[in-house]
Amino acid sequence: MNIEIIHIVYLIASVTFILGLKMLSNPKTARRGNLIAAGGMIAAIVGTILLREEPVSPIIYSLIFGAIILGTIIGWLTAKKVQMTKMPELVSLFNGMGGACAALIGLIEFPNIAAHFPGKLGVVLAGMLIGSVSFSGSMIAWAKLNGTLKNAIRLPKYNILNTVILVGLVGYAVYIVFAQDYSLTHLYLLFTLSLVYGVLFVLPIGGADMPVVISLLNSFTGLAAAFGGFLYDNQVMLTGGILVGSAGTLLTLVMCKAMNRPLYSVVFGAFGEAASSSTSNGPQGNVTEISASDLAVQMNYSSKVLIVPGYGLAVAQAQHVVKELETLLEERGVEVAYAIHPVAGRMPGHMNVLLAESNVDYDKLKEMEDVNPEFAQTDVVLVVGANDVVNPAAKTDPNSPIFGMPILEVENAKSIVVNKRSMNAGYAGIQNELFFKDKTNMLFGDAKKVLSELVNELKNLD
Amino acid sequence: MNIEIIHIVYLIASVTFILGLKMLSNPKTARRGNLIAAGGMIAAIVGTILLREEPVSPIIYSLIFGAIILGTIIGWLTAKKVQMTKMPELVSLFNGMGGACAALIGLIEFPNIAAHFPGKLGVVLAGMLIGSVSFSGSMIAWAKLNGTLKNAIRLPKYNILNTVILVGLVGYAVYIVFAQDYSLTHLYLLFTLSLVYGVLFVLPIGGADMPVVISLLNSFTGLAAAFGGFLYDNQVMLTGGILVGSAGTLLTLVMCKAMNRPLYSVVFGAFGEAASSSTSNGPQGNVTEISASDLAVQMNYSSKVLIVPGYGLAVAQAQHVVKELETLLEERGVEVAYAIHPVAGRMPGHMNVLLAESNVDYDKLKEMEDVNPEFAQTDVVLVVGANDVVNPAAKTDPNSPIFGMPILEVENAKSIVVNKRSMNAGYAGIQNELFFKDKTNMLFGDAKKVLSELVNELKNLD
Amino acid sequence: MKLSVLKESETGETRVALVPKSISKLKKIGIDVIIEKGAGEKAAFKDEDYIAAGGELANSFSDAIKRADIVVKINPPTSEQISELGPEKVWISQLFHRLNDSLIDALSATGVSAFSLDAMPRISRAQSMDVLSSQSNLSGYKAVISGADNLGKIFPMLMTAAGTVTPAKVLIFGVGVAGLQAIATAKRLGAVVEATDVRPECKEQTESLGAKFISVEDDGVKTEGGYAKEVTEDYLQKQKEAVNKSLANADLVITTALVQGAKAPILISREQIELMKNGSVIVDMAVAKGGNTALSKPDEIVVHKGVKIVGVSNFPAQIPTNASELLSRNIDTFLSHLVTDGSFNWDFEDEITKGTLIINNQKLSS
Amino acid sequence: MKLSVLKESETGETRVALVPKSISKLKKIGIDVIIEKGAGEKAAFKDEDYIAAGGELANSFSDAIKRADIVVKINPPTSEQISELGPEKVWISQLFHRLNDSLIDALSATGVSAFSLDAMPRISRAQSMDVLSSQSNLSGYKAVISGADNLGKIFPMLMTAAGTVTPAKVLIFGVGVAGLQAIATAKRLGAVVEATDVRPECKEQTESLGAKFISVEDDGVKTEGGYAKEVTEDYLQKQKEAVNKSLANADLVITTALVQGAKAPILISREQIELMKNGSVIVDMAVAKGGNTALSKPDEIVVHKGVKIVGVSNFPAQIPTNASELLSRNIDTFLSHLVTDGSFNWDFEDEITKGTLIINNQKLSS
Amino acid sequence: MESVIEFFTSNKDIIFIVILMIFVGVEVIGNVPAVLHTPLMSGANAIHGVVIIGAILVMLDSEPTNYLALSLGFLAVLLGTLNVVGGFVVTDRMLEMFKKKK
Amino acid sequence: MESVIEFFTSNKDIIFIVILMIFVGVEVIGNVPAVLHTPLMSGANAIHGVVIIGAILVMLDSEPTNYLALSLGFLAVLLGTLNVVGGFVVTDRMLEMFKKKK
Ligand SMILES: NC(=O)c1ccc[n+]([C@@H]2O[C@H](COP(=O)([O-])OP(=O)(O)OC[C@H]3O[C@@H](n4cnc5c(N)ncnc54)[C@H](OP(=O)(O)O)[C@@H]3O)[C@@H](O)[C@H]2O)c1
Ligand SMILES: NC(=O)c1ccc[n+]([C@@H]2O[C@H](COP(=O)([O-])OP(=O)(O)OC[C@H]3O[C@@H](n4cnc5c(N)ncnc54)[C@H](OP(=O)(O)O)[C@@H]3O)[C@@H](O)[C@H]2O)c1
Ligand SMILES: NC(=O)c1ccc[n+]([C@@H]2O[C@H](COP(=O)([O-])OP(=O)(O)OC[C@H]3O[C@@H](n4cnc5c(N)ncnc54)[C@H](O)[C@@H]3O)[C@@H](O)[C@H]2O)c1
Ligand SMILES: NC(=O)c1ccc[n+]([C@@H]2O[C@H](COP(=O)([O-])OP(=O)(O)OC[C@H]3O[C@@H](n4cnc5c(N)ncnc54)[C@H](O)[C@@H]3O)[C@@H](O)[C@H]2O)c1
Repeated sequence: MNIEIIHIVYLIASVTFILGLKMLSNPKTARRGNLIAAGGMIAAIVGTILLREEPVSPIIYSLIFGAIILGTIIGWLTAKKVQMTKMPELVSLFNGMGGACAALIGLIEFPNIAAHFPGKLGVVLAGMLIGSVSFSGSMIAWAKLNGTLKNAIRLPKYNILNTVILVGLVGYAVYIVFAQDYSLTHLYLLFTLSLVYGVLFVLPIGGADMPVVISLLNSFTGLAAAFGGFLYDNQVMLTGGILVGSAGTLLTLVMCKAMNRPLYSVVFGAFGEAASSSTSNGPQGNVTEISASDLAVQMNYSSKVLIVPGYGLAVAQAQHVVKELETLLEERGVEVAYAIHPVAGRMPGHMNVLLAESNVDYDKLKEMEDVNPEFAQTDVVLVVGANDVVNPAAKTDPNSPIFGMPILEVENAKSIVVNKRSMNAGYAGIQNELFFKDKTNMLFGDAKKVLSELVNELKNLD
Repeated sequence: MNIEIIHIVYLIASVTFILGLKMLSNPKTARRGNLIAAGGMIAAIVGTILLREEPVSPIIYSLIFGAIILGTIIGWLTAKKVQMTKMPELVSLFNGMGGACAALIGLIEFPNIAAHFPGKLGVVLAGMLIGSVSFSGSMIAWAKLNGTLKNAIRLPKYNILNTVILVGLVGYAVYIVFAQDYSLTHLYLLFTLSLVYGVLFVLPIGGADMPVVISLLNSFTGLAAAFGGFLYDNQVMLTGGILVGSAGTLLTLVMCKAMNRPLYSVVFGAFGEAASSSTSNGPQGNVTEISASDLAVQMNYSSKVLIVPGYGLAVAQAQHVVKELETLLEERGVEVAYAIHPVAGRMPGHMNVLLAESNVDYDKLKEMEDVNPEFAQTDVVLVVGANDVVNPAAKTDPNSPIFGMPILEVENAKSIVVNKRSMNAGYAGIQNELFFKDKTNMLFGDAKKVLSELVNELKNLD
Repeated sequence: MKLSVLKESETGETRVALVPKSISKLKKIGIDVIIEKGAGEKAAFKDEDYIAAGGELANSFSDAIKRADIVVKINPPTSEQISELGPEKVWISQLFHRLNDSLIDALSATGVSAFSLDAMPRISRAQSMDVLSSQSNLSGYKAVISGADNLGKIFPMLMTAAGTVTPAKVLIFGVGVAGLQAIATAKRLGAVVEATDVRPECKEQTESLGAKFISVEDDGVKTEGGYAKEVTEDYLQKQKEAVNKSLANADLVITTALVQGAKAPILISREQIELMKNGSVIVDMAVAKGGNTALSKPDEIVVHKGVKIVGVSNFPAQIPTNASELLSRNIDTFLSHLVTDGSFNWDFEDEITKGTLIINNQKLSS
Repeated sequence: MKLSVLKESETGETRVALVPKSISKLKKIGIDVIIEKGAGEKAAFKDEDYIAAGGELANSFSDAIKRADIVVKINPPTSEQISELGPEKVWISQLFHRLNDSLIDALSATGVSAFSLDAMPRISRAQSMDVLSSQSNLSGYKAVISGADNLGKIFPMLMTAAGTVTPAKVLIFGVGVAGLQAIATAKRLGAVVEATDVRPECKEQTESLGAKFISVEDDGVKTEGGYAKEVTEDYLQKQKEAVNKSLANADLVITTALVQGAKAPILISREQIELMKNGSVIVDMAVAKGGNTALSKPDEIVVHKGVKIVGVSNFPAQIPTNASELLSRNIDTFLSHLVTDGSFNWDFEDEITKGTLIINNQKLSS
Repeated sequence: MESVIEFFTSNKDIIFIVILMIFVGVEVIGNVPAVLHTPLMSGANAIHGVVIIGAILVMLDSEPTNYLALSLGFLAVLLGTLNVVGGFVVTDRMLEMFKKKK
Repeated sequence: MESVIEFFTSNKDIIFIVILMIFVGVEVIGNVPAVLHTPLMSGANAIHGVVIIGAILVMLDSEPTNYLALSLGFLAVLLGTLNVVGGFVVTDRMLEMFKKKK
């Protein structure tokens, strides 16, 4: 009887996973979706333990509960305490835990299965192998994001090496299954090899590509869980694992696409070559990019947005789309205004001419002196094709050709997004340290094109 | 062995159905999707016949092939010969055929199942019942679209009547199953009742709502097929049926939403009340509406589009979005120009002022005399908030206040779409027979709002 | 059939009734065109252009009139011109017949038949022959340019290193053809524009050009012809209250209000002018019909307490090229209505013919 | 520390160097302002306005100069004014010192220290004190308005019942500050605008305003200061070829080309003018520096074969209110640079001070 | 209750498949533009013609002498074929108009 | 070949479920905006923590005396719990920023 009810529980849990993922792909429902999936997970775990028909020794029960309670406390605290910026590495860490769990299951079950159900041996090994790779790979990814491991370490000809190891790994596992040679030595050797492969797989990859790698390892772990489900004929593990495996793979592809990097370069470790291209001749370090869709969400959930137009707005003839952006944001209850620098553009009043053409209300145009104190209360400043007029060098660098010119003090805003086509300089021909600030994100591309995308993403948000 | 291969065939067929439906929901892949699903269907049918292990009498084989060949010829010819405008009724007809097929299976199998697998009796009855309703309902829908049945026929209190019959129908089936009373009389009575219900279900519904009804009946037939799959433990029937059942239901909901009618009014037969609201005080008959997304596809696949702006464009201040539309269409290789009537708007040059503001190229503005001969080669004319300047009464009705005024001869175009907010008259205060022409579709709504939707739909097209 | 185009004789007039482009159009309906020498000179149409287009020259107005069946001009005939006219001839020009009894009497006396272009009925079909409409439109544009030229400020808002220039505030009285074009032009140049009119439908029209409408709480009604009727004292009082605030802020005021067959209404009194800012400008487009302000004088710039009141009675004459082109098109379309294959073809039931034919001494064919 | 504002004495000048708004700003840095009576009258700033803002009046220029430590004016001093000056006083105005040796000598002789506003270096920091920039900007706008007022056509395209009015074609020579504003203004009014310049970066700037750039196949180079240098004969020849077609089609031509420290280049020869259409107009903004056309005369309208050549030497004076406001802001910012807490504070290493101080007879504090 | 659970357990895979199929059905057409409503309906209509498999099975399993079953079965196969063939062909025709003109 | 077909037949429902699940996985996140990439990855990460069920089953099935299995199992449950709990909680925190400010 219990054993039958557990199937219903599993079914429900599987459905919550599907719904959860679905809701997670929409900003409006994402949070609820996560909770729903979590609810399903709790039901599945509790059901597995409680709906057991055979008697179980109390020692085992207490061990299980002990492990769960301990895990819950540690997991909860770590997750709650971590800083916002450290979250990706935490995800990698947790992913590694899942992989390790799968690997351990394989290690434990191997002798058992070898003895009783040799037909499922392949399944056990596959789960263990993938789990181990995912574990060790995630650990390396974590260490990289963490800063413990700083550089991409590349053995000579690492591409060939990795492929050889992978082929060997799979061949070895197939050999074990078909040769029916169930010695534990083989098992441990395979385990070790898998761990090594995981390490070698991630080591050569640059830090900027870690999110893609984590997503890939994530879908590996899903696959490992699915093998577990196959092993125990357990539907919730099977469906949960496959779901993550397929969704994770798609997500990896989507992320690759967003980064303009084909998947094969991910799989074959040809990572990181282009990773440092975002810095230009300017010496000041790295810039962070933001995508139009991320910016759309950020703006949608802001209370106050200031737009700083510059000469690039004129070059791109983006005045109409900037007006559309304003209208959309205002419809969503966001306060929008324009901060006009007196010398923005190439003629006095250049911005006025443009914005009047697209019927921007005169009241929305703020003069520099009036708007400077407002930046501190601004959630997002969107700099559209302006450069010199927001260059802090005007205040800080006496050798700069623009030294002494008053500027728009956008750095005081909570977040700054700069749209321009490249890292090229503006009229004064100097680099702008604003672009390299932590709070600043770059939105590269022609203003008209990129703002149209932004407008579209905003429209898609509801 | 064969019996095992057939499972693979079925699996592949199911996957083609899924892929087919997916591709059918994108204009670019739709046609290929249909063919893929058709391929899967052929494989499933051929497999079912050929991969049979038990010997089958040649008579039966010849009957089967005969039926298939006959059906193919009739089906093919009908589908190929029918006029474009008659397609919806044909879909309804074919849907009815599917329902009848399911009903017949039920009729044949009932005694057999009753004798051998009473546990599946509910499944047989459900399939037959739903199939019959779908069959008779589709026939009525067909007759209505066909024109054979002209008006919505409503028995008094038909709502209550229908609900009573439905409840009776289900109750009766449940009774048969639980009472284990397997007399054929019950079967035939149930069959007849189902047919009657199907008729009564569709009869009260007005012609304008038929597409929704057909979609609903379509998902019914899917359900009937799924019950068949359950009956024979046949995966392709099951999955194909469920797929159509769920996709069909969603489609019905989506169509309801597009028509602004809630689903309950569909289910409870409260159809057609609002159906004739599209005609106004003007006496000239019915207008056809078009949705922004239909128009987007139509424009996307046109070679030449002319836009006729009028006073409504000015009122809505839609000049910027009309320019955006132009740009998008031109990017897609559509030739776009504006046909400017000398008195469009409320002041001489009103349209020029507006379109100059949104930077429309002067070369794209065509004078009336130059553009009138061009309409015949135009695929779509989009009239935006113009009325009097395209009113044929100026040429045909000597009593009209605008008689004698030259107009833009949009009627010569292949297709005309008129955007305005309502059926209200323009400056001259007279109704416009253009709106009632067969070639004319109305796109109701504020020009700025509706054109923004159109632009969005266009962007979503690739 | 011969048609003569006379040179305008009024001071300040620069337009010509027919431009070379119309000659070929008239040829098609059987009309040959004779041009009084130098008629188009001020509008940048040379005598050679007319000849090249197929016209003939006449050395004087009397020569031109003598040789013609139809005589066209923009302004009413001078007494010398009247003396040359006679029966069998057809005269076409603006006549303003309701305000000009003596002129009509003199003309009638010659036995000529005369059409008045300004009497064109305001029906859709006649829109292409309506000279008031085509000229008002240009005037609306020109009034703004002229206002901008007279104003010590610029129109657009400019935020510059030397401070922000605030946009000019423009207030427009009367949202007819001229008023609408004035709104459009002022908006284009970047001004903040407000407008007011007695006819309530003007609100939507004003807003359709992106400007603000000042509604007067009262119901102004329009006559059938599209012209406004005279409004009550009470209305004028309410209008004053509604606009005074805008008036005090305005940099440029343009008045266009006309009432059919009556003197233009006084919309801005001396006290109201005194409310206005030092340096502000009023352009009175109604000055030829008495003016919309208490102080305007035709073709003069009156300065009162720092406010310039510019009265221009003939704006179209300041853009003679375009104005003549449109007029010429109006007139040739009108002629196409009256003449078929070189002979007259008048339908006295027809609203256009009936409305414009002020003096009828003509038999039905020439 | 006292500052006097003199009334401008040049004919046609209507601006004033300081507007009432600046008085309080100057008070903050320890400067009290004295105004020569009626100095702001023509720019719509009344004496009362100055008093209300905290200024004092002086009855004559000699009175004003006598009472002041600093004297400001827009135009160079007249000889009467020079005779009132003396050591310990500081003079601020435009001096055009490179073209005006005798003036500089006369001034130097008085022992005065003098700053020339037109010598402001073109660096970012000085943009808010740059009178050439602020005045050119307004001139660019006004040149278009003036051109539109002189043209027999309207700017925008209008499709009307009386036919289509084609848009005016405007051609602009020199895409500096004035040229850009002219492009913007003409575009706003609906004209089809083309422009040309020696500096290649002007192409992008022109296009950023929606107009078309005519490139000359040659490489014009700019000097460091943002000014164009004199170009070769060869270049001028190529430029002629590139623009002649546009010139023949143009309705309005606006020329703004200047070369630093030299006579303005002749860009349109007599033959080229003869290419132009009857009725077209040229507005020459460089006429004060010799003019960009072969025929322009300062403050005259020359008509040559149907082409009007309008030479205006002082456009800003036609929009005195705005022009004075911007000038005043330029000057008060400049003063803030020179004066702290009521005493001079000159840094001779500073580019701005160094660049503008033409005659230095002053000790470092007053 | 008992029997429901029993039914569930013995059909758990089928039930799972049904539920997943419902998800797939809904998700797969989730973004259909309005212009494709009719072709999509028509395509789905052709797919449920898969019911013809049932009719074929009926016939294959029938006694060659059970004339009633055979004739009803014949009819069922015929109708099913109409649904399938007609459905796919009509859909294809509807979709012809999506060919780009040039 | 034979054995593949055999494997297929005996597991046909499971295979079907796997295939459908792949479809569902792909379709369900098909329209995810880029801003949700990381939270979605994190949420999916938590879901594959379902592997903990396997670890629990291992322990439930173990002999109370098989210390190696028990201790490895304990570790496995612990790690699995970390994956699940940490995963969901961290996802939730990431999603906090999607709350509308007002
Ligand atoms: N206002 C005046 O009167 C005047 C007159 C003369 C000089 N200036 C000077 O001009 C400067 C004005 O400052 P500003 O911030 O407005 O301009 P800016 O400093 O010249 O910067 C403009 C930026 O816009 C970007 N851009 C160009 N085309 C773009 C496009 N299509 N889409 C997106 N971005 C584009 C460029 O970067 P990418 O190339 O990377 O895209 C460039 O860095 C000041 O230095 C001022 O002194 C002003
Ligand atoms: N050009 C001139 O100089 C001039 C001057 C005076 C009079 N007129 C007269 O004005 C007329 C001009 O013809 P027309 O075709 O331009 O205009 P119209 O005949 O007045 O028709 C305009 C149409 O636009 C629709 N509309 C209004 N607001 C809208 C919005 N926000 N969104 C979408 N549609 C909107 C209205 O229908 P709904 O209410 O149903 O939306 C109306 O039927 C002629 O009769 C002409 O004689 C012209
Ligand atoms: N054929 C046609 O259909 C046609 C042709 C031309 C004009 N019209 C229409 O006729 C109407 C009037 O055109 P118009 O420009 O020749 O008019 P107009 O020149 O006679 O008057 C100008 C404007 O002044 C307004 N006015 C009068 N008294 C006023 C007062 N006391 N206060 C404020 N405003 C006052 C009038 O309402 C009008 O809008 C317009 O709506 C125009 O569109 C129609
Ligand atoms: N502080 C600053 O950064 C600052 C201030 C003002 C101006 N500027 C820049 O300096 C540049 C020049 O400004 P300006 O308006 O004072 O210049 P200007 O008045 O000296 O000259 C006007 C224009 O004429 C052009 N010209 C000269 N000879 C020509 C010829 N033969 N043919 C065609 N064109 C010719 C010049 O290139 C210039 O663009 C502009 O780019 C402006 O943006 C910078």
